[in-house]
Amino acid sequence: MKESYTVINKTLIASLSGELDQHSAVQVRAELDRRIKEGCNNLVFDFKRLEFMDSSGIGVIIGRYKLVMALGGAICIACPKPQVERIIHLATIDRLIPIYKSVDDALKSMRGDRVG
Amino acid sequence: MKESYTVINKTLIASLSGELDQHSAVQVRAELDRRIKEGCNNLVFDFKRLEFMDSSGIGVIIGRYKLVMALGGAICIACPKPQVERIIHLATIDRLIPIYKSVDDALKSMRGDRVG
Amino acid sequence: MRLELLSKTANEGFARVAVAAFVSQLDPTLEQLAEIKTAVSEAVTNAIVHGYENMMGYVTVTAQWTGRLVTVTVEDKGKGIPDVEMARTPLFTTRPELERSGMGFTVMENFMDSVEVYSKEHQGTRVVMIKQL
Amino acid sequence: MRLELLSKTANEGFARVAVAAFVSQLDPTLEQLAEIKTAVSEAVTNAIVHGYENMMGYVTVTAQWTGRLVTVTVEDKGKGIPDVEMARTPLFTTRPELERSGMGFTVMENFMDSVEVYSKEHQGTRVVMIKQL
Ligand SMILES: Nc1ncnc2c1ncn2[C@@H]1O[C@H](COP(=O)(O)OP(=O)(O)O)[C@@H](O)[C@H]1O
Ligand SMILES: Nc1ncnc2c1ncn2[C@@H]1O[C@H](COP(=O)(O)OP(=O)(O)O)[C@@H](O)[C@H]1O
Repeated sequence: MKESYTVINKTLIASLSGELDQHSAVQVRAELDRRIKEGCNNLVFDFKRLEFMDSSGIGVIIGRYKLVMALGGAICIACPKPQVERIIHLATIDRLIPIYKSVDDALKSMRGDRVG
Repeated sequence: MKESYTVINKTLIASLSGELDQHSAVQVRAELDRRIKEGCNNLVFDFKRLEFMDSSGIGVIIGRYKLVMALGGAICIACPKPQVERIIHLATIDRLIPIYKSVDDALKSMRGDRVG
Repeated sequence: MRLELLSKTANEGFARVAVAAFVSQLDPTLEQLAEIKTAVSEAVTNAIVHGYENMMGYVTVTAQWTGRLVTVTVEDKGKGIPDVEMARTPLFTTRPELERSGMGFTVMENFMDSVEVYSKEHQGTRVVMIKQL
Repeated sequence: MRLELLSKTANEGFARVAVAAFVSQLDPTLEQLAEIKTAVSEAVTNAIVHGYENMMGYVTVTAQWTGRLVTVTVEDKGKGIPDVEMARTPLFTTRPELERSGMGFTVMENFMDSVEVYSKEHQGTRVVMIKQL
């Protein structure tokens, strides 16, 4: 699992690549929380390069959803691949969190929500 | 292991792709011998897409060397990748059988040897 | 094939790759392969995280087939599941502090044709998953 | 990790991939990984082709490391090697009819830092290979 982070205004774009399982979840979670608490109240999960996710990923997403909501921010997911999207649907996360086809679309929706 | 075969005059070009081990050697050997005996007395091993070879490949090459020599033909190897080339060097096959950087060079050398 | 692994989460990825490489001999579709990998990941993670908690032990993974019917088992000698029916309920988890989602068994059931769970407290758990390719 | 495989040549490729995936956790170079894959391929093929000849049996592959010192063992319960020193001689083979080249042990010795062979007739063979990454 490799991550890269970009901040645009107060929106954190977390680009995860590789495989998100319990092993990688531990480090990703810590890193995300640190950056969110440092002052990003919106979060975009960029899953373009995420090749695999199991239910550990659900835990990571829901945990960040709760944190971001508590901070009054917005959260969304961009470009999940089919295997990842299936897990997201199975866990019905898509009822809570919008999914976009591109990071750009995701960012536009954030700006609509609240100006970062 | 996938193979494709091309015949130019009496030269058989055997393009092997994938992994050559004892398992795949059995089928490759039978296929090669059938085609050689059908009237191709020259043989070019095209290893451009051969990703892996162990010492089973040495057996395949030396066996065909003997057959082709017995039929008065010529044999050579084209474009082995580093892993494959190391096995070839280790077995000192390159003292018996010329190695070329392209199938074209290999074919030219054949024409020099004898007109197919 | 039978694979024994130490109960370290670093081995989750390896277990997935190994089973996928083995099953690939049957030329499954990419989707079927992804389903098997995901189910294996869930079961192996459970053995490590729940079965052995923070202890060291061995997780055994086996895979075999008859025709195109693939059977994968994942077994641990860990603490066992006191109530399997409750454990299989979607969203049920005993490790919320690890942000486990309680969706592991649900994923296995959705991605495989059959999932059976044999477990005894203090003795361990064996999950048997079957899929027709 | 410990892997048990049926003595079918179709499993050679799988054994290579499994060990490579396991060792990948140490971030070896591509060349080191190719060397380990090749050595595993030789030892597993020998267990299947020579150890069990045409019989069915289990081949056990283990891999582990301390620091960056990787140990891989390949074991069969097959017919054993009557004279290990002679078997290790380059070009020596007892199966010329299968076009075995007699270069298997030579490849293992060249690609790994150390290769030890323990064998007893009618009991089996264990090859222990060590490589520093
Ligand atoms: N191998 C196991 N050993 C012990 N308990 C287990 C095992 N597998 C599952 N469980 C129990 O079943 C519960 C539900 O499992 P699961 O549906 O995979 O969700 P999660 O792993 O997210 O908790 C776990 O929280 C745990 O209490
Ligand atoms: N696992 C084994 N069981 C029994 N005999 C073996 C085993 N491995 C090697 N041998 C013997 O050692 C010989 C040399 O092995 P090797 O150098 O790998 O060459 P090859 O496999 O090409 O014959 C084999 O021909 C066989 O007689």
